[in-house]
Amino acid sequence: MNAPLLSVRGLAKHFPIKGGQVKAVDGVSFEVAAGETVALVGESGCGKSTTGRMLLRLTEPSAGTISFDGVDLLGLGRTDLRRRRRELQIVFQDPYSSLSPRNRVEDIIAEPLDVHGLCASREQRRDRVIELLRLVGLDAIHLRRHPFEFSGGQRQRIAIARALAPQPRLIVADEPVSALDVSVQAQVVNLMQDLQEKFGLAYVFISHDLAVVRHIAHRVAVMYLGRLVEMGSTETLFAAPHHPYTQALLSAAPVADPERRRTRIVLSGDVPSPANAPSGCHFHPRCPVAQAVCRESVPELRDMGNGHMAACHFGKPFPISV
Amino acid sequence: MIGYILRRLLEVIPTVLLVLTLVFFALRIMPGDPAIAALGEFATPDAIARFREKLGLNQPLYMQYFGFIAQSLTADFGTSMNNGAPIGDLLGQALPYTISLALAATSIGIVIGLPLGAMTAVHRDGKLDAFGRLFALIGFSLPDFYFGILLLLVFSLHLDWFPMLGGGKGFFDQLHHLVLPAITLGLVMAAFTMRLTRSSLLEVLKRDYVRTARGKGVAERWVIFKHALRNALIPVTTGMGIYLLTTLSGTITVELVFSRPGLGTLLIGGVSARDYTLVQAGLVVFAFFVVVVNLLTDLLCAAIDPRITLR
Amino acid sequence: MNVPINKLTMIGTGLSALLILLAAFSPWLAPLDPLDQSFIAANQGPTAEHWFGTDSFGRDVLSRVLFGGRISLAIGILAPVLSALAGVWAGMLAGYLGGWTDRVLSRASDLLMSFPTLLLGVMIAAALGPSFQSAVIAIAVALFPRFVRLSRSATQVVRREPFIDASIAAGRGHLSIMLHHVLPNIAGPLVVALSLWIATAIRLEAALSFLGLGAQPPTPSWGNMIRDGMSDLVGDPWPAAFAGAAITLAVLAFNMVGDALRDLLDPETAA
Amino acid sequence: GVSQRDIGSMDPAFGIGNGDEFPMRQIYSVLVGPKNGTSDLTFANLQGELAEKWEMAPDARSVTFYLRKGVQWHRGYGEVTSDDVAFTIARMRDPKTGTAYSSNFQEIVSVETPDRYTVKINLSKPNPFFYAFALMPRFGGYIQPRKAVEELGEKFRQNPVGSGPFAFSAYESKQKVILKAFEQYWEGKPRIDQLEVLFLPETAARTLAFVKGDVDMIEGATVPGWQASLKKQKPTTVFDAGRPGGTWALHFNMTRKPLDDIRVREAIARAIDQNAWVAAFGDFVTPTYGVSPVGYYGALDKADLPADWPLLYDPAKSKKLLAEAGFPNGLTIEVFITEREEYKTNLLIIQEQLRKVGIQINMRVVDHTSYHNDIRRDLNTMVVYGSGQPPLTQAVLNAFYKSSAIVGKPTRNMNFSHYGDLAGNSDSLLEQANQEIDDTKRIALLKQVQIEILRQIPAYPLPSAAGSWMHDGKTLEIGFPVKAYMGTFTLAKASRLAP
Amino acid sequence: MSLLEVTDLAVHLFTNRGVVRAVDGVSFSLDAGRSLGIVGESGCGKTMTALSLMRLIPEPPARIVSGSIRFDGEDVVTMSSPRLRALRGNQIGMIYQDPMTSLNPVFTVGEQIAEAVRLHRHDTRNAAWARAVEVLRLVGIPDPDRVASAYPHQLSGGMRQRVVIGMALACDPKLLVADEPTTALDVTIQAQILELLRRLQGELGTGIILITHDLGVIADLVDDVVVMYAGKLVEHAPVRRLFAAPRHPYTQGLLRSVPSLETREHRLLTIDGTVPPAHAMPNGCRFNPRCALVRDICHEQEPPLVDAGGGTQVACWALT
Ligand SMILES: Nc1ncnc2c1ncn2[C@@H]1O[C@H](COP(=O)(O)OP(=O)(O)OP(=O)(O)O)[C@@H](O)[C@H]1O
Ligand SMILES: Nc1ncnc2c1ncn2[C@@H]1O[C@H](COP(=O)(O)OP(=O)(O)OP(=O)(O)O)[C@@H](O)[C@H]1O
Ligand SMILES: [Mg+2]
Ligand SMILES: [Mg+2]
Repeated sequence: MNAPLLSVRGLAKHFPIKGGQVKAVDGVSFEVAAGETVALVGESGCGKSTTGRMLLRLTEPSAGTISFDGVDLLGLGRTDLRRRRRELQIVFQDPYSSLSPRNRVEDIIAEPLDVHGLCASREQRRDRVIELLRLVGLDAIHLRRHPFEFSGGQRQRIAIARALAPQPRLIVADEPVSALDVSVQAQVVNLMQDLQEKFGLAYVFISHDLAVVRHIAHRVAVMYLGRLVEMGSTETLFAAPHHPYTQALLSAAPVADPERRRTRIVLSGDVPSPANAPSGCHFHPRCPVAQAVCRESVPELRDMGNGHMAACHFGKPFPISV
Repeated sequence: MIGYILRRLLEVIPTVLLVLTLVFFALRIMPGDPAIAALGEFATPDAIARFREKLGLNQPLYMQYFGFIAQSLTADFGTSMNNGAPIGDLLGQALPYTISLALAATSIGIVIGLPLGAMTAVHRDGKLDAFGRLFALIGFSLPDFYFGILLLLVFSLHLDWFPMLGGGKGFFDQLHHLVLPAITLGLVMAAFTMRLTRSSLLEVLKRDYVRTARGKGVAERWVIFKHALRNALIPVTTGMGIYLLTTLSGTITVELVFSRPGLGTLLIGGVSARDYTLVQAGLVVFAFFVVVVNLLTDLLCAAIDPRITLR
Repeated sequence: MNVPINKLTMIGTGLSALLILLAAFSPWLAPLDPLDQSFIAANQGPTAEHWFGTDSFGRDVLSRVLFGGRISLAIGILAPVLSALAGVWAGMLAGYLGGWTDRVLSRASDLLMSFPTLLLGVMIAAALGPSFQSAVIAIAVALFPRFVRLSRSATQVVRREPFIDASIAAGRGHLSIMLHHVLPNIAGPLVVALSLWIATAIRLEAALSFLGLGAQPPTPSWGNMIRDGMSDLVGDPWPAAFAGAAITLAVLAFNMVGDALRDLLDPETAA
Repeated sequence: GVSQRDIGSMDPAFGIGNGDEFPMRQIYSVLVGPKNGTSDLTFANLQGELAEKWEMAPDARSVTFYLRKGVQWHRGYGEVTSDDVAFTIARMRDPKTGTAYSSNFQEIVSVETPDRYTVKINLSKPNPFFYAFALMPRFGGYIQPRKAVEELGEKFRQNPVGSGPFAFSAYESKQKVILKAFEQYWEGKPRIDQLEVLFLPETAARTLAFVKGDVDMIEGATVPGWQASLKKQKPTTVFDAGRPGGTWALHFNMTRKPLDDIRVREAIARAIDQNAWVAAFGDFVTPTYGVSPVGYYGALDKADLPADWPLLYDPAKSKKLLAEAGFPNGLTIEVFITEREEYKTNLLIIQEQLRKVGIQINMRVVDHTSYHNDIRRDLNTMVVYGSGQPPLTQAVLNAFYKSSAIVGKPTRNMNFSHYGDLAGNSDSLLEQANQEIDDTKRIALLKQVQIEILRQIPAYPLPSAAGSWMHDGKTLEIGFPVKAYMGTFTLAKASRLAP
Repeated sequence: MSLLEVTDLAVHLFTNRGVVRAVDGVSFSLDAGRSLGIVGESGCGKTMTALSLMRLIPEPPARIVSGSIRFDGEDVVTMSSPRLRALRGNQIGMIYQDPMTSLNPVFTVGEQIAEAVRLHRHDTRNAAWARAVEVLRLVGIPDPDRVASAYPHQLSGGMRQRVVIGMALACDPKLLVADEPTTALDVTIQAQILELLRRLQGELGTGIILITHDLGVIADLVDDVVVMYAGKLVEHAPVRRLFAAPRHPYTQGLLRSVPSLETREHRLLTIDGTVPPAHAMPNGCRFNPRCALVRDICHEQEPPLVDAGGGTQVACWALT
């Protein structure tokens, strides 16, 4: 792949709370090339959304740098930032709440166009919106409708159309399909892939559904309690995860086939809260291979060969048996 | 807990200071002057000047202000500008009447409004519901002073069941005097409580945990009174807390109609006589009430709902 | 929608509209000049000539009730609307921006909240003189903190919705977001509250008039008609009774509209 | 029941409103006063209270009072002596006291107390009516005990000590004053044991309480038809119309346009029909012809009016005058008025009458305190003013038409019309009348002054409303026919009738 | 005799916009110790079916308009309410879809579990509490003594879900109805819960009805599967058979849409179109607008459920 479109270094977000802080994201670094899909996976609350939001500066990072197309995003002033936002868009998890319920589809999709003054006339605006609607598989008859008149999958398409409107180069997709049914989910995933091919879009695809990720991502980054624990190409990661957490996660993901009951690694205990994360390696209290050292020192993200990175003191490849 | 209460009570101070500042300047912006009010229409300019001097009203405004704030902080309310009576005494006489009226009205509001609200919610859209909602609408529409006068006409003038004037002497007599004013305000409160309870309970009855309770085999009565009502009470408590303050304000007209002593009578009289000291002190007391009512509401909510922590 | 709500809605809306129309067209509808005094015909009960009787100045009560509606309804509608205009913005700013803006605005509205409404009225009337304007200001100021609270908390909810973030991401500025996204989405509960508080305001106008603070003679308002009528309630109960009935009717009507609107805006009951 | 919200003070130096007067009259005594139930201030007809005997020097420059012996102060403050009288006069006269009535005492140059029971008051110039200004009930004439005033200081206003038939017993702010019969009252202990004066500012509450019988006596309301209706509800009601009533007038601020034009003033005057008041209030009001109501010493009666009198009702003439003054289509005048019922009612009736000739009065209501404040700052265009003056035309003239009383000047400032500086000046003629010893001449002079003044129409005298009180004839007997205002006599002779 | 026998169940919702036939003629049965999965798209009537088993559907607007639900031979539909109450929480336990909202926020979880125990076993307060603690231990909650006196908001999602499961199990029910018991949970926690259910079934012989739209979970846990589409039962088959040889076009489409963990297709297969709105169902087969095999009769008549061999029953004209 070519030079990275997006490059994130040491990104962190610490939310102050009563009597301390939540280290929602704690030093995350990764890159996304143009036309590439990087998936961010991990359990609920591990900091995926926060990372995604920081990429657009919807949440201000506590530390780190974000460079987009060689420009330091965090150094931009308000107007420059707003202008830059044209190239960076976001699609949210929840198709029901990410569209303003009072607006009509036309206005929703045209919002980025209006804000950036991308349409000279009403006709041009309408034409562009219709074009976008067609692109996501909807029709001009939907222009004057309100979001509630659409199904979840259709709404997600509208959200995608809105994100596409200003012709961005990168879209952060924050769990765009997790609220959808399998059959609808497939439609949206296909659409995203088609668009990528057509426009050379890059995605940061946030999800905790491993099957979907497996399907759509070129590379995968696994997060646990605010930190990256493993990162590599999709093929390698799914075939031979190094980090015990990734291993457990993959094994626990249910497979829709009763013939192939897999040996599951059933972890004990709940995901701890990031407000009082365990010392050392955050995963150690639930880790089946934890040693004393895990409690004390934080494992670095190390290259395990082929550019596959994992953050485990003892990490070794673990082919998922079926 | 005690620490929390103390801390909340300490928070009164900035509020009261703000109220005081506002009132201080508001009063002085008003046209008219305590001297004319106190000395009457025959007062000569000379007498007025003397009077102002005695009360310190001729000092620069900021001097008056700081003197007044300093005095307030030592809880020294001073004497009435109008008639020289110690403000502490005036408030001491008036407060019990206002408090008892507000409490009685609230009790009536709860005793009638809560069960009625619960019943109408349970029998939603039935006859009882229609009746209850109508009651609430009408109760809410009657201007309280007019309603008060009608009560006076019927129950005091014609039937002579209740006295007409004043606040009464001694416990039972005071209670006797309290009935009509309390009903006047209480019925509005009941209407309000009923509406609030009804809508809150309807909301709660839709919740999943009510279904969970039914799914356990809990009898319907207990589903409502144990599982649902307690949850419904949280918004009701908050709403009634706010409404209690409105009721306190409503005591003003009711006190006038029933010629009852109380804070309202005192304050209205104070404003019309430009009795700065009296009005200032009265509003401090009122601000204190507001804080106490808010505090009680919060305490009550915390007692009802374990999710609410007192910090 | 089930029948009782439907009926109530229709009755309420119809009644509100009727009252407003009657008041608006009172100069054409009123049978007599509401200011015309006639001491020979004073303190009469309903007759063929004076359907609602006459007051102590011999003025026609029906005409006064009709004209009184202009003031009472004007205050009742104007004050909450003014208050909403200011309060909603303040509440949106507080709820949207949070932080210091929120703290200052919330404190200020709490402060106003801790003033007894009627006393506020008394003070404003003392400062500006009792009048239509004073009553509007007093009621508007009294309602202001409620609008602030309501719109603030509604805004806080809307602020967390992803579509706001989506709009920020699209590059919209904050004020524009408040206008384009927050306001339309909090409008529902606000409109409901507005209709309820119109009812409250009509009552407050009456209470202020009772204290002698509302619209001033000879202009009739329902509140001051009750007040004036009350001095001779036994001898000539008509002015107060009809004005009282008018208030009750108006409050009832607006309350019904409010109730219905609330049900209508609740997706569970409306659909 | 009185209409006041509260009592200001029970120190006579600071008593003000009508509500204060009633209890104060019961607590304190005057040296001499009008006969029970009357308002006749003629020297010869006075009735002694603390004074047994009194005489005026022929040159009207001094009055001597001989005190009744053995009259006691309440609460054991001893006997009433000439020293107390001298003390009272000194106290009232001293500007440092801050009383509103000190100007009434300025003519006194010295007070002699040759013995314990004799007081001689010397005046700076002849004034045969001096006593009527200074020493009558209601106007600071109550005698106060030196010992109590000095001992109690500030507390005296809340703990008054007098020598009247009822002694102060208790006071509840904004609620009531309780008075108890004074055992040692010089006329003997009153037959009523206890008096409660309730503050009932709400007319409705006051009326209902009276109808129900919770109170025996109330202050009336100035609402048309109210009295008739009360009589219907409670046939045993006795109306105690205090006559002559208060002085009411509509003062024209002659510094303001268009009221600087006498034609406009006359147009207004000619549009007002006093019979409207009579229609509304019945015989409780009486038309007024001069500056003072009929019944006042020196008042003008209808018969005294010249043929071309400009204040007579004549709407056609009124319209003509308006046209002449350049207002053929009428005009609008902005006026503010106090919230008080009696003021508003008067202006309402005037407003309605003026409307008929095309004069629109826009009224703005302000609260009572502001009203008093602002009219004295010359802010109003037309001032409706009513007050309980001593029933003497001189008093009214002094208060409203002397140039020294023009608003803004540091005296009593109730001359709202600026008469004296504008439209004419009658100060010297008035002074002449004030000092005239001969009765007939004095009355002639007074009438002459009034005609001279009113020809310029600085004010339009409004019908005089009788002091309006009522009591329940079934339960209360005052003891004599009441023809005077309630605050001018005591209830020493009153008795409760068996219900 | 089966533990549960649902025959021709129809639940309709009477709303302002018209009647929603949320469940329309569904039949299935379950034997003790067996488990049945119900799958289908969101809104197809799974929850309504589950709730009607205990007559917990929201009335109004919902009403069971026909059919019978025989539990142990007794018909739940016509049962008296005291009898129904004796059944609820005792013989039939229910795990609700959303653990966050199914627990009453103002009572401790111990109280909420003990309530059912006291109601049905007439235990003393202490005995019921002891049972609550025991149940919490059973569902794998560490330190159950402490957790029993905690309020719901003090627990994590996974713990709350376990509390809900514990509540359903407190009286050792013969039938456990689990409505999407793991949708709200992370996969690693989900694995724990599924493990737990499997264990319980083995140990206590409880019959389980598991509702989910996660085919992975179905494949993992149940013996038989019912597929629903728009209120209709379209296919009923043993689990292996269903995955191996789905018969109904909808079932086939559904299975095809699931992305695989192992392989990576270029495109996912989808079912065209969307579920029609609830109050505007097409005539005949409800799937007809989206079906590739549609014929005339599909627009006219509802297909009956017929045996398709291998234990599979299917409702499709194309297959008859
Ligand atoms: N504004 C905030 N204040 C305090 N804590 C926050 C805030 N926003 C997020 N957090 C915490 O930060 C952590 C990470 O949140 P984030 O939303 O990024 O997780 P996530 O991986 O997207 O989870 P999910 O899969 O549930 O969406 C969570 O524990 C969350 O509670
Ligand atoms: N209160 C209600 N009013 C109107 N329609 C309702 C109501 N509750 C449910 N429905 C409708 O009934 C149908 C069946 O709903 P049900 O909850 O059983 O679906 P489900 O299969 O459990 O869906 P999910 O997977 O989303 O939980 C749906 O179409 C739904 O829209
Ligand atoms: Mg997230
Ligand atoms: Mg469901």
